[in-house]
Amino acid sequence: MRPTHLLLVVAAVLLGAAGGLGAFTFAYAKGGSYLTDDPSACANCHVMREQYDGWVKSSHRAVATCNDCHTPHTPLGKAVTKARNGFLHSAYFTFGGFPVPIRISPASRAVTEATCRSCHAEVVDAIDPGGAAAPDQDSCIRCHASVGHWTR
Amino acid sequence: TNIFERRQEARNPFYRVVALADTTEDPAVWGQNFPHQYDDYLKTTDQVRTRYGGSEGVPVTPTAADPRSVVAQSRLEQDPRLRDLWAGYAFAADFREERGHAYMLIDQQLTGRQRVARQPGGCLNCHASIYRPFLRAGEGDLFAGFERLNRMPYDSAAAWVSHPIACVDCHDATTLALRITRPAFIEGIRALKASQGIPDYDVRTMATRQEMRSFVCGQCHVEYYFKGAEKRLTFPWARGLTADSMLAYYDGVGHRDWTHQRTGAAALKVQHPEFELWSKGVHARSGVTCADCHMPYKRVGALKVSDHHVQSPMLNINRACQTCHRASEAELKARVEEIQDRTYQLRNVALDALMALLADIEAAVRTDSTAPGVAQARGWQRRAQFYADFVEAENSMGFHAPGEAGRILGLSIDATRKGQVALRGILTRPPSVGAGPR
Amino acid sequence: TNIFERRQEARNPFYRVVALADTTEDPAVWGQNFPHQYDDYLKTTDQVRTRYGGSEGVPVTPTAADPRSVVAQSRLEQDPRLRDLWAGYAFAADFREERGHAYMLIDQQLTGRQRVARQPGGCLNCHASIYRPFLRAGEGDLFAGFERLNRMPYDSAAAWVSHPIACVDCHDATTLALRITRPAFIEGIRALKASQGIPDYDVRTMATRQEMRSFVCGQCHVEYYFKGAEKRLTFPWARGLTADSMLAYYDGVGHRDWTHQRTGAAALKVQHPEFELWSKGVHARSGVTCADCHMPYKRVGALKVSDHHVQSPMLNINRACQTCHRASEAELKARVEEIQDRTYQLRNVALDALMALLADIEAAVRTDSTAPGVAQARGWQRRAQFYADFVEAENSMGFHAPGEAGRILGLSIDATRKGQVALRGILTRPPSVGAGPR
Ligand code: HEC
Ligand code: HEC
Ligand code: HEC
Ligand code: HEC
Ligand code: HEC
Ligand code: HEC
Ligand code: HEC
Ligand code: HEC
Ligand code: HEC
Ligand code: HEC
Ligand code: HEC
Ligand code: HEC
Ligand code: HEC
Ligand code: HEC
Ligand SMILES: [Ca+2]
Ligand SMILES: [Ca+2]
Repeated sequence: MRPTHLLLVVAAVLLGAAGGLGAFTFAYAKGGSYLTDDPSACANCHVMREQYDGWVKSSHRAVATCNDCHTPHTPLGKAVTKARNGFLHSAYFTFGGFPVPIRISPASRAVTEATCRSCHAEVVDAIDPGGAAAPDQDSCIRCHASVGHWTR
Repeated sequence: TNIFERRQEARNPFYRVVALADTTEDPAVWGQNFPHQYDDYLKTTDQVRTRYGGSEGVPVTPTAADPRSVVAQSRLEQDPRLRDLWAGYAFAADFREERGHAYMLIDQQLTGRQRVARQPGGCLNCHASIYRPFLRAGEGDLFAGFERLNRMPYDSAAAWVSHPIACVDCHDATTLALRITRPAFIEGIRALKASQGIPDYDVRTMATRQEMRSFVCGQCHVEYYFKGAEKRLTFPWARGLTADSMLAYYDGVGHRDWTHQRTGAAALKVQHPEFELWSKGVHARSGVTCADCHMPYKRVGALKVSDHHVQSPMLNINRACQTCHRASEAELKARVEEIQDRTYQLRNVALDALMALLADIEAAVRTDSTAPGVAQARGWQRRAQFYADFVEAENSMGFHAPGEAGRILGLSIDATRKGQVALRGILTRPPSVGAGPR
Repeated sequence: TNIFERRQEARNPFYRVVALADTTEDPAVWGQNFPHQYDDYLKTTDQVRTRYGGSEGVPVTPTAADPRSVVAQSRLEQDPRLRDLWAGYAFAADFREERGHAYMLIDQQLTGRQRVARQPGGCLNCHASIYRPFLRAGEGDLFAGFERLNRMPYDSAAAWVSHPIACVDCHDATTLALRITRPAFIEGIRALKASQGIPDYDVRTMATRQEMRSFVCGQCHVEYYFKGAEKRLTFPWARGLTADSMLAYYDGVGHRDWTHQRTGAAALKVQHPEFELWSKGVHARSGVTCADCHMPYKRVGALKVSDHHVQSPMLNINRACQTCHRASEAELKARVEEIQDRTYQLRNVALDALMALLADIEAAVRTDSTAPGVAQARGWQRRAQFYADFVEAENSMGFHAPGEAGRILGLSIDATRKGQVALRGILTRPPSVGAGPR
C-alpha cells in the first residue's frame, strides 16, 4: 500500500470519527488493518470472524483476498472505500449497536459486484451482449451466492 | 461507476459476421454471429424422458395425413381417466406429452384435435415465429396483425407462418436484449398489474432484466382462452394469477370451454399454467427465473453463454441447480421426485374422486335432469375439474410451487365432495357462474 | 459493550465456578458455570403471540383448584369445531395453545383434562425433569424407573418430580454433550430404524452430533400413546414416520384412543407430531435441525452460544433464519405466513368437511346403526380425523413441511368424502382395523 493512500485513509478516519475516540479506537482495534490486504487482518475483529471462516471455506480463498472483492479496482475508489469502511467500522465497533448477523450495505454490494465483473470480464462479457447499453445487469451472487463466503 | 468504465473498453466476445436487423427471421443467419446459442437451439429436437417430464420419442408410420415418423407419448393412453374428464372436448381425441421447441409448429398442425374441431388462428401465437407475420398482417402494426390473425380460421392463419419460435421472437436484433413480442401477454400482464393497483403497466418499458428472464416464457406457458366473436387470445389474469382468481374470472365472464358430454356441466379446460404456478412458489419469491433453470449458463471455452437447449432441468441438474444448491445431483433429483410423487398421488386421488362424481351426476341426470341437486353438482364439477386440471395441465408435476399445488388439489377434492353431497339433496350452492355468453 | 470487554471475553469463554455431576439437578447450579444459557433458559416464561404460534398470556383469577394467574389462550374457544371433533374425549374439556418450557409441569398438572379423566404417570415423561427420578425409581436402572412410573396413576408419579425440563435432561454434566434420557425415544427410534433395515440401533451411541440437535427435541415433540395394561409410553413409528404409516400402525395393533361420542367411531387423537412432520420437509433433508431455528447461535461478546430461550423463530427471525437465508426479515416472515395461511385454509376446509360427516353419521346411526354404510363411514371418519388432526395438532401450521401438510389434508378431505358416500350405500371399504384390544 503506497503512503499517499495511507495518509488519505488516516485523514478521513480522523476527520469522520468522533474526535479522539475515533483515533483511539482505530489504533487500539487494529483499524489499521484496513491498510493491509491481509485477510487475517480483517479477522482481527471477532465480528469479522464469520466472514473470514466463510472465506476460508470458499472457492476464492486461493484467488482473492477481502480487499480484492471489497474495495474497487481503481486506486482512488480503493482509498475512499477503505476510509469509509474504516470510519464506519470504528464507529460501529466502539458504540456497538450494529445489526447481527452483519449484512452488507448497498454501497459495499455495488463494490463487490463490480470487482466480480472486473476479474471475470472475459467469462461474463458474453452474457451482457448489449455491453454498456444493456439495461440493468443481473447480480452475480444471485447464483454464485457462496463464492466469497460459504453460506450454509 | 466503474462497471461503466470497464464496459466501455470491453471487447465484445462475438464476431459480428453478419449485420442483424429486426427483419432477420432466419435463426441460421443469427447463428453466424452467435454459433453457441444457435447450436444449442437446434438441440431442442432431442427427446429424453424423465420420471414426469422430458418426452418419449414414439416411432409411428408416417401417413399422408400425418407425415411425422416420431411423436411424443399419448397422455390419454397413459391415463384413460383423462378421456372421461374431457368427454365431448377435442382434448379427449388427442393429448400428448409436450416436447422440445423445434416441434411446436408441426405438433400443433398435426394434432388429432385439429381433425375433430375447427381451431382458430390464435393458436399460432404460441406455436410459431409470429412476430414478423403479425407486423406483416398488420402492415407494421403488431396489434392489428394480432387481431387479424386471431379472426382467421387456423389454416388461413397458418399460411402466414413458416417456422417454430426463432431468435427474433425473444431478442432485439441489435442489442440482443430480451423483448416481449406477444400482444396477449402485454394485455394480460397489464390487467394483472392493474388488479394489484399498478395502472398503465407497459411490460415493454417497465420490466427489469431479471423479470424478462421469466416474462419471455410467460408469453406462452400460461392458461388462455379465445374471447368473444373476434376470438381474441386472452389470459384470464384480471383478478390475479392463482387458480382461484382465474376461476373467479371465468365465472365472472360466464365462460365455458365446452359442455361436458356425460354430465352437461359448463366445463373448463386448463392449459399449461407454468408461469402462474411458478409465480406462487418460493423460487419466484426469491427471484429465480425460468431461464435460470431451463436455460442455465454453460461454459464454452473462456465464455459462458445461456444454454439455448431449453429442456427439463432434470437432464442438466449440475448447471440448472447446483450453482445455487450445494446438494449432490442425486439428492437434488430425489428432492424433485419426492415433491412430484407427492403431487402425483394427490392428483390421482382427485381424478378418482372426479370419476365418481361424473358417474353420480350421469345417473342423476338420467333419473331427473331438472332436480336442483343436479344443477349444483354440475357447478361443483366445473370447479373440481378446473382445480384438478390446473395441476394436471401444469407441466412440473407440482415442482414449481409444491405447497400451492397441494392446496389446489385439496380444493378440488372438496368441491367433488360437495358435488356428491348435493346429489343427496343436501344443497350447498357453488359460487354462481355469471350470466355471460354461453 | 465496549472494546475492552470484547477483548476480555475473547480470552475466557466461561468460568467453571462449581463442579457439575450427573446428580446435579438444579439448573441454578449449572447456571453458575453457564450464566448465558441459564439466563436465556429462564426466559421461556415469556409469552408473545405470533400469527399462528407463540402464546397469548390470558389473565385468570387464581382459585384453590388452579393457582395460575396467567394461562395460554383456549384453542377450543378459538375454534369450537374442535369440541365436536373430540366429542367424548378429555381434549374436548380443555385444550390450550402451548407456551414456554417453564410452564410444562404446572400446565400439565392443572389442565382441565385432569379433572375429566384419570391420567397415567407416563404423562410426566415430557413435562418434567424426570431423568433423575427415573433413576431413583429404578434404583439406578433408567428403564426400570420408566416402567415403574408408567404404571402409576398421575398423582403418585407426580410426587417423584419437582421441576420442568432442566439442563440434566439434555446434557451430560461433565462434557455438556447432548444426550438422550427418555426410554420411549430410545425404543421408538430403534423400531423406526429397524423398519428401514437398520437392526439394533442405539441412539445413545450411534447418533451424530447434528442428529442430536433434533433428537433431544424428538423425545417429546412427537405423537404417542400408552400401550397395554402397563401403560408403556410408546411412539407409533414401527412402520415409518409419515401420517400414513402411523395410522397403519394403529390400525395394525387395533388401537383407538376413544369411541367418538356422537358417531361411535374408533377415534384417534394426534398430538404434536413436530418431529415427524419436520422429518418430511426439505429442511430436514438439508440437515437443518430443531436447534438451528429454535435455539440459534447468538453472539455474547466474543462467545457464540445457543439461545436457550427456546421459542418461536418468528420472534427471532434474524438469528433463526438469516444465517442461512439472505432475504430480509419482512420477506422471511411473509414466506412463513404464506405457507401457514395456505395450510390454515386447507385445515379449515378439512374440518368443515368433517363436521358434515359427523352430522351425517349421527343421523344415520339414529335411523339404523347396523346399516353396513355406518360401519364403513365410521372407518372413514377415523382416517379423515387422524389426517386432519395430524396437521391441526402439529404446531408449525404446516411450515415444517408445507408440501407434506397439504398432502395429508388432501387425504383427509378424500376420506371424509368416501365416508359421506358410504352412507348412500355406495360401499368403498376403508382399510380394516386389526382385531387388537379394544
Ligand atoms: C475494527 C474491527 C474490524 C476490522 C479490522 C474489520 N471489520 Fe468489517 N466490520 C466490523 C464491524 C463492527 C462491522 C459491523 C458494522 C457495519 O455493518 O458496518 C463490520 C462490517 C463489515 C462489512 C458489512 C458492512 C458494510 O459496510 O457493507 C463489510 C463488507 C466488512 N466489514 C468488511 C471488512 C473487510 C474487508 C475488512 C478488512 C479489510 C474488515 N471488515 C475489517 C469490524 C471490523
Ligand atoms: C470473492 C469475493 C469476496 C471475498 C474474497 C470476500 N468477500 Fe466478503 N462478501 C462478498 C460478497 C459478494 C458479499 C455479499 C454477500 C451477500 O450479499 O450475499 C460479502 C459480504 C461480506 C460481509 C457482510 C456480511 C454479509 O453476509 O452481508 C462481510 C463482513 C465481509 N464480506 C467480509 C469479508 C472478509 C473479512 C473477507 C476476507 C476474509 C471477505 N469478505 C472476502 C465477496 C467477497
Ligand atoms: C481478484 C480477482 C477476483 C475477484 C474479485 C473475483 N473472482 Fe471469481 N475467480 C477468480 C479466479 C482467479 C478464479 C479461479 C479461476 C477461474 O475459474 O476463473 C475464480 C473463480 C470463480 C468461479 C468458479 C469457481 C466457483 O466458485 O464456482 C466463480 C463462479 C466466480 N469466480 C465468481 C465470482 C463472483 C460472483 C465474484 C464476486 C462476488 C468473484 N468471482 C470475484 C478471481 C476473482
Ligand atoms: C442466472 C444464474 C447466474 C448468474 C446471474 C451468473 N452466473 Fe456465473 N455461472 C452460472 C452457472 C450455472 C455457471 C456454470 C456454467 C458451467 O458449469 O458450465 C456459471 C459459471 C461461472 C463462471 C465459471 C465457473 C467455472 O467453473 O469456471 C464464472 C467465473 C462466473 N460464472 C462468474 C459470474 C459473474 C462474475 C457473474 C456476474 C456478472 C455471474 N457469473 C452471473 C450462473 C450464473
Ligand atoms: C427452480 C427451478 C425452476 C424454475 C425457476 C422453473 N422451472 Fe420449470 N421445471 C423445473 C423442474 C425441476 C421441472 C420438472 C422437470 C421434469 O419433471 O423432468 C420443470 C418442468 C417444466 C416444464 C415441463 C418440462 C418437461 O420436460 O416436460 C415446463 C414446460 C416448464 N418447467 C416451464 C417453466 C417456465 C415457463 C418457468 C417460468 C415461468 C419455469 N419452468 C420455472 C424447474 C424450474
Ligand atoms: C412462442 C411460444 C413459446 C415461448 C415463448 C416459450 N415456449 Fe416453451 N414451449 C412452447 C411449446 C408450444 C412447447 C411444446 C412443443 C411441442 O410439444 O411440440 C414448449 C415446450 C417447452 C418445454 C418442454 C420441453 C420438453 O422436453 O418437454 C420446456 C421446458 C419449455 N418449453 C420451456 C420454456 C422456457 C424456459 C421458455 C422461455 C425461456 C419458453 N419455453 C418459451 C411454446 C413456447
Ligand atoms: C398461450 C399459448 C398457447 C396457445 C394460444 C396455444 N398453445 Fe398449444 N401449447 C402451448 C404450450 C406452452 C405447450 C407446451 C406445454 C403443454 O403441452 O402443456 C403447448 C402444447 C401443444 C401441443 C402438444 C401437446 C399436446 O397437447 O398434445 C399441441 C398439439 C398444441 N399445443 C396445440 C394447440 C392448439 C390446437 C391450439 C389452439 C386451440 C394451441 N395449441 C394454442 C402454448 C399455447
Ligand atoms: C425462448 C426464448 C429465446 C429464444 C427463442 C432465443 N433466446 Fe437467446 N436468450 C434467451 C434468454 C432468456 C437469454 C438470457 C438473457 C438475459 O439474461 O438477459 C438469452 C440470451 C442470449 C444471448 C446473450 C448471451 C447468452 O447466451 O446469455 C445471445 C447472444 C442469444 N440469446 C442469442 C440467441 C440466438 C442466436 C437465438 C436463435 C438461434 C436465440 N437467442 C433464441 C431466450 C431466447
Ligand atoms: C438462482 C438460484 C436457484 C436456482 C438456479 C435453483 N434454486 Fe432451488 N431454491 C433457491 C432459493 C433461493 C430457494 C428458497 C429457499 C432458500 O432461500 O434457500 C430454493 C428452494 C428450493 C427447494 C425447496 C423449496 C421447495 O419448493 O420445496 C427445492 C426443493 C429446490 N430449491 C430445488 C431446486 C432444483 C431441483 C433446482 C434446479 C432444477 C433449483 N432448485 C434451482 C434458489 C435456486
Ligand atoms: C427451518 C426452521 C425450523 C426447523 C428446522 C424447525 N422448526 Fe419448529 N418452527 C419453525 C417455524 C417458522 C415455526 C412457526 C412459528 C410460529 O408460527 O410462530 C415453528 C413452530 C414450532 C413449534 C410451535 C412454536 C410456537 O411458537 O407455538 C414447535 C413446538 C416447534 N416448531 C418445534 C420444532 C421441533 C421439535 C423441531 C425439530 C424436530 C422443529 N421445530 C424444527 C421453524 C423451524
Ligand atoms: C421433556 C419434554 C420436552 C423436550 C425434551 C422439549 N420440549 Fe419443547 N415443549 C415441551 C412441552 C411440554 C411444551 C409445552 C409447555 C406448555 O405449554 O406448558 C413445549 C413447548 C415448546 C415450544 C413452544 C413455545 C411457545 O411459545 O409456544 C417450542 C418452540 C419448543 N417446545 C421447542 C423445543 C425444542 C426446539 C426442543 C429441543 C431443543 C424441545 N422443545 C425439547 C416439552 C419438551
Ligand atoms: C411424548 C411427550 C408427551 C407426553 C407423553 C405428554 N405430553 Fe403433554 N405436551 C407435550 C408437548 C411437546 C407439548 C407442547 C406442544 C403442544 O401442546 O401441542 C405438550 C403440551 C401439553 C399441554 C399444554 C397444551 C394443551 O394441550 O392444553 C398440556 C395441558 C399437556 N401437554 C398435558 C399432558 C397430559 C395430561 C399428558 C398425559 C395424558 C401429556 N401431556 C403427555 C408432550 C407430551
Ligand atoms: C431442551 C434441551 C436443552 C435444555 C433443557 C438445555 N440445553 Fe443446553 N443445549 C441444547 C442444545 C440443542 C445445544 C446445542 C448443542 C450442540 O450444538 O451440540 C445446547 C448447548 C449448550 C451448551 C454449549 C454452548 C452453547 O451454548 O452452544 C451449554 C454450555 C449448555 N447448553 C448449557 C445448558 C444449561 C446450563 C442448561 C440449563 C440451564 C441447558 N443447557 C439446558 C439443549 C438444551
Ligand atoms: C441451517 C440452515 C437453515 C436455517 C437456519 C433455515 N433454513 Fe430455510 N432452508 C434451508 C435450506 C438448505 C433449504 C432448502 C432449499 C435450499 O437448498 O436452499 C431451505 C428452504 C427454505 C424454504 C423453502 C422450502 C419450504 O419449505 O417452503 C423456506 C420458506 C425457508 N427455508 C424459510 C426459513 C425460515 C423462515 C427459517 C427460520 C425460521 C429458516 N428457513 C431457517 C436452510 C436453512
Ligand atoms: Ca415434456
Ligand atoms: Ca405456542
